[in-house]
Amino acid sequence: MRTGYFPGCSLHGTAREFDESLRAVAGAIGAPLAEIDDWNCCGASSAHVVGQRLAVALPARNLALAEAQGVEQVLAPCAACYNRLAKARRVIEEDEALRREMPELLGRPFGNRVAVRNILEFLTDALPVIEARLVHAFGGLPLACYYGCLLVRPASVTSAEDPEHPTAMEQIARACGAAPVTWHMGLECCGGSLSVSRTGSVIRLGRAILEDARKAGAEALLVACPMCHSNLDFRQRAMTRDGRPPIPVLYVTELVGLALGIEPRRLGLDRHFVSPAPLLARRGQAPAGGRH
Amino acid sequence: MSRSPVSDGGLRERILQETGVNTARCYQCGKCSAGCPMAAETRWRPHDVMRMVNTGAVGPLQDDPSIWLCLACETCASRCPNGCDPARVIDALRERFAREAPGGVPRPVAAFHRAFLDQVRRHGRSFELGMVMEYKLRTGALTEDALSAPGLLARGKLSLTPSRISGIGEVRRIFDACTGSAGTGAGGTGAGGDDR
Amino acid sequence: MARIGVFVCHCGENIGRTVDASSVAEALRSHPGVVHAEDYRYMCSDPGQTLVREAIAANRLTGVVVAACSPHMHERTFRKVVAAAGLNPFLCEMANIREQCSWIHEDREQATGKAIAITRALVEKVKANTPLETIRIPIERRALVIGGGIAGIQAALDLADGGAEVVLVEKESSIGGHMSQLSETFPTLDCSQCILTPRMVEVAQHPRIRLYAYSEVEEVSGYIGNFEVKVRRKARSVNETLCNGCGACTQACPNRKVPNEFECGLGKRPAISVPFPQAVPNMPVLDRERCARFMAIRKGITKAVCGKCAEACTRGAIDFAQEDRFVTEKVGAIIIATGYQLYSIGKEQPEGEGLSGYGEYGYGQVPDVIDGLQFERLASASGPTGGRIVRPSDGRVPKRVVFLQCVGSRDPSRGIPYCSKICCMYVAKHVMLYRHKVHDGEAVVFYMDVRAAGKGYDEFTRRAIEEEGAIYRRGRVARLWRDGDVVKVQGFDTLSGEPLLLDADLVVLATAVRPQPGIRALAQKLSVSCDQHGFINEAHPKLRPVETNTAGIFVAGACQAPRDIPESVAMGSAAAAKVLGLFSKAELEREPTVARVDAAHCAGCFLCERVCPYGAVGRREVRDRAGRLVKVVAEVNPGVCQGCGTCQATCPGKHVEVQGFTDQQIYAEIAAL
Amino acid sequence: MAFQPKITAFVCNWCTYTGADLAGTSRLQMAPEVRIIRLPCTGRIDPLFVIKAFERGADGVIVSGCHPADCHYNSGNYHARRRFAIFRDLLDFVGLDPRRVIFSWVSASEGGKWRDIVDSAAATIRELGPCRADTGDEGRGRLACAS
Ligand SMILES: Cc1cc2nc3c(=O)[nH]c(=O)nc-3n(C[C@H](O)[C@H](O)[C@H](O)COP(=O)(O)OP(=O)(O)OC[C@H]3O[C@@H](n4cnc5c(N)ncnc54)[C@H](O)[C@@H]3O)c2cc1C
Ligand SMILES: Cc1cc2nc3c(=O)[nH]c(=O)nc-3n(C[C@H](O)[C@H](O)[C@H](O)COP(=O)(O)OP(=O)(O)OC[C@H]3O[C@@H](n4cnc5c(N)ncnc54)[C@H](O)[C@@H]3O)c2cc1C
Ligand code: SF4
Ligand code: SF4
Ligand code: SF4
Ligand code: SF4
Ligand code: SF4
Ligand code: SF4
Ligand code: SF4
Ligand code: SF4
Repeated sequence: MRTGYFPGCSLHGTAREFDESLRAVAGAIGAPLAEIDDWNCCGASSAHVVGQRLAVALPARNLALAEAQGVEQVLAPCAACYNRLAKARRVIEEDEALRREMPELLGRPFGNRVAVRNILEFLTDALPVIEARLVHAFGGLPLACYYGCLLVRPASVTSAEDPEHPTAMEQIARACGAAPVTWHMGLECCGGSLSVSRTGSVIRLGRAILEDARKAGAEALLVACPMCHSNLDFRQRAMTRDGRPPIPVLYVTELVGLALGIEPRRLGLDRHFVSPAPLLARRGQAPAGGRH
Repeated sequence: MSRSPVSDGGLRERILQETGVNTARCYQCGKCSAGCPMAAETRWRPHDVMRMVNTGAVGPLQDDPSIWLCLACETCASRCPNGCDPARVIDALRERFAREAPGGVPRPVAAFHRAFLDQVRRHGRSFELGMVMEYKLRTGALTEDALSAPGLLARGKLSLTPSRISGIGEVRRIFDACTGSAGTGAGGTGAGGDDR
Repeated sequence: MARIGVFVCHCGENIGRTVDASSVAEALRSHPGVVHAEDYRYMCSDPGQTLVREAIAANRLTGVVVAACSPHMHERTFRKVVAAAGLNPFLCEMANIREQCSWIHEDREQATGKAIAITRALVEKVKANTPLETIRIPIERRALVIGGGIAGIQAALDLADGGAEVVLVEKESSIGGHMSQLSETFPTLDCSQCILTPRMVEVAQHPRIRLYAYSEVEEVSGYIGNFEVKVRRKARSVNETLCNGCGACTQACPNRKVPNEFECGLGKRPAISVPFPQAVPNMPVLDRERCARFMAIRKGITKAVCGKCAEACTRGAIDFAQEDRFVTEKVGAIIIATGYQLYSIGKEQPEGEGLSGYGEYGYGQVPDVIDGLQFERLASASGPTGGRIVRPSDGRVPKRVVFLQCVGSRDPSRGIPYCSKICCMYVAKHVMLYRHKVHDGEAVVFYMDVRAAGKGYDEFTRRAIEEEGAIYRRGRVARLWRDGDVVKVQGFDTLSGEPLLLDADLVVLATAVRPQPGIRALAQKLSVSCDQHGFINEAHPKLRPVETNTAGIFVAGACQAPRDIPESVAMGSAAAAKVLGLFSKAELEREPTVARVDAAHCAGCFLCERVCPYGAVGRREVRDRAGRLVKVVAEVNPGVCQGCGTCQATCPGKHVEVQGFTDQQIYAEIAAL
Repeated sequence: MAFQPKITAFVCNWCTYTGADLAGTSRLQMAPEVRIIRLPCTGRIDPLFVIKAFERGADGVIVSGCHPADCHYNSGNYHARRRFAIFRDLLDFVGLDPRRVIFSWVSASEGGKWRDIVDSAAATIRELGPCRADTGDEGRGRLACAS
C-alpha cells in the first residue's frame, strides 16, 4: 500500500528530529514515504477556534493533494495533525452537504478516499520487520509511554483500541527491548495548545506528568507528538523543582531507530534540550554527538 | 459590538444545529469537569458551559477567560455518559464570541491564534519565528520567554525564513471562504493582513 | 329461519338526543329476519334486561342484537341475559350506536341513518352466528417456580400454604439468591441471614414443595393449565439420598484454593463445598472443573487421583460417576423468579452487548476497588473477614472509603440508560455499616441524585448523612488509579464547584443491576418476551405487573426490573395469588372465539402454523379405517389460541376459522353496511 | 344533495376500536360516513374483505390496528403489514385508486387521532367521488373507479 507522508509544520521546524528519525526508520524497515507535494498547515489548534469550516477545509486540502498523488493512506506523525486530518475526514464523511461543497471550496477534485494513519499505527504494522531487524535492544530500560490526548481522543475519530488503556506504544517499546512502567499520567493533556499563550498552565500540567513518571521509576519518557515533546523537553527545566535529574524525552521513532542500530545523530538526538546522551551511555547505546 | 442577551432561549437549538451536540442530554453529572485538566484554573468548567447553553444564559462566559483556556484535549467528551461533547460546544461558543464580541477574547489567547493563522494564511504553513514575533508585538510580552529562540536556533529547530507553498492562492481562497470577507473576517482571532 | 330480536336503547339522553331510537326500531322491524324490535330508555337496567328475556321467550328468538353502547361496555351483560333466557350467549351481538354514533355526531337525521345501518349490519352478522360452547380446559394444580431467591421462595411458600403443589428449580446448589449474601438490609438494618434462613428451611421442610436445587429448566411445552417441563438435575457427584450434610468431605478436600463465588472471590473454598453454612439443601457439590481427580481424567491420566472426599465420607455418598439426570413435571402455571446479576466492574459483561466496562475505573484491576456485593461480604458476620471491614489487598482497616453511585446505570454511552433503583439505598446502608464498625472512618459518596422513594427510605439516606456524617459529593468520578498505598479518586463536586482528588483506602462501585445471564434463552423456552435489556416483560406495566403476555406464566422479583427485597417479596406473593386464583377454578373457562381447522379440507400446507404468534397450531395425522396415514392436517390447540385470526387471513383455502369471526359472518356484515 | 361517500373501516378490537370508543366518550365530533367492522386483530383482515367492501358499494376503506410494537397479539399486525404490502399491488390490478384505502395505527388512547383519520378519509373520498364497482361475476370482475 502506498503511504503518503504529511510532515506538518512542526516536523519541518521545532520537531525536526521527529522527521529525521522517522525517515531514517522508514528507510531501515523498507517502507518508503512519499511526502505530499505542496502540503499546507492543517490549522492545528487555532483554526477550530475560528470556525469549524476552516478547521475542516485546511486539512481537507491535504487529503485532496494526497488523493491526487495516488496514495491510499497518509501518515501524519504529528498527533495534532493526525487528529485534525482524521477529524476532517470523519466530519466530511458524515456531512453530505459539506462533502458536496468541498471540491468547490478547495478548488480541486475531492473524494475523501484517503485513510489517515498515526505514527503508532504505522509502527505497529511494521513491528514484525522491526523485530526481525533489531540490532540494539534496550535491556529493560524503564520508560513511561506518554500518549497525551490527541492520539487517542475522541475515540470516534482516532479509532483507538481503548481510549482509557491504549497499549500500542507499550508494544512498540517492548519490541525494542524497553520495559514500559505502569503510571497514571500517560493520557493526561500536556497543555500543548497553550504553550505560547499561557506558559504557566503548561508548566503545571507538565510537572505533574514528569513527577508521576519519575515516581514510577521511568528513566525516559516516550512520546509521539511534537507538542508533547516541545513542552516536556524544551520546558522541562522550568517544570523540575529542587535539582532533580532531568528525564530525556524520546520520540517513539528515535527509540525504534536506536534499536535498529541507527546512529543517534541521524535520528536528531542531538537536538534535544534534555540530552539523552548520558542515558544512552549508561544503557550501552552510543552517545549522541553534542551540539549543545 | 452587541452582547448576547442574558437569556437566549434559542441558543441550545442553534448549538445543536452547529455542532450536533444536544446539550439537553447533559444531566450535570460533572464527570467532564472532574477530568478536565484546566478545571483547576478556570472559573467556568465544561459542565457549567453545558448548563449555561441549556438555560440560554451564556453571558458570564463572555466576561471570563475560562473557555479560551480549553485545550481541546477531549477528555470531557470521551468520558461523558451521555455522549455530549463539551469541547465541541466550547469551540462553537468561541467562534460565536469571537464574531460577536472580539473585544471579549482574552488578549494573549486571541493574539496567539491570530498570529498563528496569519502565518498560515501568508505562507500556507506556520512560520514559528514570524508567529512568535507577531505574538509578542500583539501582546507586548517582549521579555516573556515565549520560545527561547537561541536554544532552538542552535538545535536547528527554527528557520529564519518562511517557506511558502506554491498553492498559497488556494489556501487564501479557503481562508476567505471560511472566515467571511478577507482580512479581518474572522473577528478578533482570524487571519488578517496582506502579504507583507 | 332466522328469528332475530332487536333492542334499541336510548341510554337516557345519551343516545336519544341525536339518534331517534324508536325510528331505528321501526326501521329494523321490516328488515328481513327480524321478528321483534323495540326501544327502551335504559336497556341494561333491570326492567330493560327483563324486557329482553321476555321477548326471547315470547318470540322464540334465534338471535339478539342490542343497539346500545360499545360491546366493551355491555357485551358480557347482554350475553348473560340471553343465556338466562335459554339462548346460546354467542347468538347475541351489540350494535355500537353510542360511542361510535350518537356521541360523535350532531345531525339527528344523519346519526339515525347511521344507527340503522350499523344495527342492520349486526343483524346480518347474527344471522350467520352459530352457537358456541365455552371452552373448558383442565388444570394441573401444581406450579413451577424458577429461581430460588427471595422472590421465588416467597412465591413457593405462599403457593404451598395455599394448598398448591410446587416444584422449585434453582440453578445453584442452594436456594437463597442474593439475599443470602447480604449483611444487613435497608431500610431497617435487619440481619439478612436471620430473616431469610427460616424461610429457606420452611421451603426444605414443606410437604408440598419439591425442591430441585442445582437444576435447570431444559424444555417447556404445553399451555396454561397444562405445561410439561423437563428439568435437568445437574450432577453434584453426591448422592442426595445418602448424604447427611456432615461436611467431612469438604474438610478432607486438599484442593482448597478455589475462589469462592459466594464470597464474590474474597475467600477460598475447597473443590467440594457447600456455598454457605445455612445452605438449603445442605449438601455439597463437587466442582468438576477444579477437582484434582477430574482434572487428571481430563489430562488423560487413568489412575484414580485423590478421592480424599470419598474416603472421608462415612455414608459412601460421593459418586464420581454421577451424571446429569432429567425429570419431567406436569404443572399448570409457571413463575419466573431468576433475579439479577451486577454489571461487572471488570471489562467483560456477560450477555451485555454494547456494554464495555469502565477503563477509567481500571476495569476492576485496581486493588481495593470492589463492588457492592463484595462490600456486603466484608461487612457480613459470616463473611470471609468475620464482619471486619478491611481492605482485600492488605487486610488494613480503611480510614477513608469512597463510594461511587450509578456505575453502569444512567449511562447511555456504556449501554444502560436506566436507574438501578436499589443502589442509592444500599450505599447509604454501606455507609452506616462502615461507620458503625470504623468509628473514625470517613465515608465519601459520589452521587448524582439520591433516589430513595419508599417507606422510610428517605429518612434512611438522611440518617446516613445527618447521623453517620457521610460526605455526599454530587458528581460522577472521572478516573481512579492506584498510587502507592491508596486509590486516587479524581472527582468533582458540582454543588461546591470544587475539583477533588481524594486518597481512598477502599473504593466501592455501586454497579448497575442487570438480568441474569441466560435469561433470554429461558424466556425463549417459555415463549415470553424480554425488554431490550433482558428483563422479563410484564403484561401491563401498571395493571398486570406480575403476569406475562403468555397465559399461565408469571414473573416476580428482580428478573422483571431492578427490585429490592420488599418489592421482590410483594411480587412473589402477588404472583402466587394469581396462580392460586387460576387454580381455584375447577376448569379453565375460555371464550370460544378461537380458531378451528376444517380437517376435511385442510391441505396441510402449515402456513397457519408459521404465522401463529402463539404457536397454537399443531399437526394431526388423519388415518383411514385401516389405520393408513391419509394426510397430516393442522390442528389448533384451543387452550393456547388467542383468536387473533392471523391464521385465517393467511390460509389459502380458508380452512381455519376463528369462531365468532368467520368469513361468512364478516361478509354478511360488509354486505349490510 | 352533495355526494355522501360510504366508508368501511376494518379495525382491531383492542386498539383502534377502543380508540374509536374513546373518541366517543370524549364527544369528539367527526364525519358520519365511516362504518366500523370490528375484528379481533388486523392480522385477521383479509385483503378480500376490502375488495368485497368496494364491491358492495363502499367508496373508501380504512384499515387500522395497534401500533406495530403494541399489538395485543404480539405479532399479528406484523403479518397484516406484510400482507398489505402485497395488497397494494392487488389494488392496482383491480384498477382501484390506492388513495381509497387508508392504513393507519391508532392505539386505545388515541381518540383524537382516530377522529383526524376519519375526517381526512371522508374529505379525501369526497374529493375522489363515488367508486363505481363494475363487478360482473361475483368477485372476479375488475373494479373501476371514476377517479
Ligand atoms: C450490594 C447489594 C445490596 C443490597 N441490599 C439490599 C437491602 O439492604 N435491602 C433490600 O431490600 N434489597 C437489597 N438488595 C437487593 C436484593 O438483593 C434484591 O432485591 C433481591 O435479592 C432480589 O431477589 P430475587 O429473588 O428477585 O433475585 P435473586 O436474589 O437474584 O435470586 C434469583 C435466584 O434465581 C436463581 N436463578 C437464576 N437463573 C436461574 C435459572 N435459569 N434457573 C434456575 N434458577 C435460576 C439464582 O441462582 C438465584 O438463586 C441489595 C442488592 C445489592 C446488589
Ligand atoms: C397528581 C397525581 C398524579 C398521579 N399520577 C400517577 C401516574 O401517572 N401513574 C401512576 O402510576 N400513579 C399516579 N398517581 C398515584 C396514584 O394515584 C395512586 O398510586 C393510586 O391511586 C393508589 O391507589 P389506591 O387504590 O391505593 O388508593 P386511592 O386511589 O386513594 O383509593 C382509595 C379508595 O378508598 C376509599 N376509602 C378511603 N377510606 C375509606 C374507608 N374508611 N372506607 C371505605 N372506603 C374508603 C377512597 O374513597 C378511595 O376510593 C398519581 C397521584 C397523584 C396525586
Ligand atoms: S459529563 Fe456529560 S452529562 Fe456529565 S456534566 Fe459533562 S457534559 Fe454533562
Ligand atoms: S477539551 Fe477542554 S473542556 Fe474538555 S477536558 Fe479538555 S480542556 Fe477541559
Ligand atoms: S345498555 Fe349501554 S347504552 Fe343502554 S343504558 Fe346501558 S349503558 Fe346506556
Ligand atoms: S461427607 Fe458424605 S455425608 Fe458428609 S457431606 Fe460429604 S457427601 Fe455428605
Ligand atoms: S477428589 Fe479430592 S480434590 Fe476432588 S473433591 Fe474430592 S477431595 Fe477434593
Ligand atoms: S438507585 Fe441511585 S445509585 Fe442506583 S442508579 Fe439510581 S440514582 Fe444511581
Ligand atoms: S393454512 Fe389452511 S390449509 Fe394450510 S395447514 Fe393451515 S388450515 Fe390447513
Ligand atoms: S387465531 Fe391466532 S392464536 Fe389462534 S391459532 Fe390462529 S393465529 Fe394462532
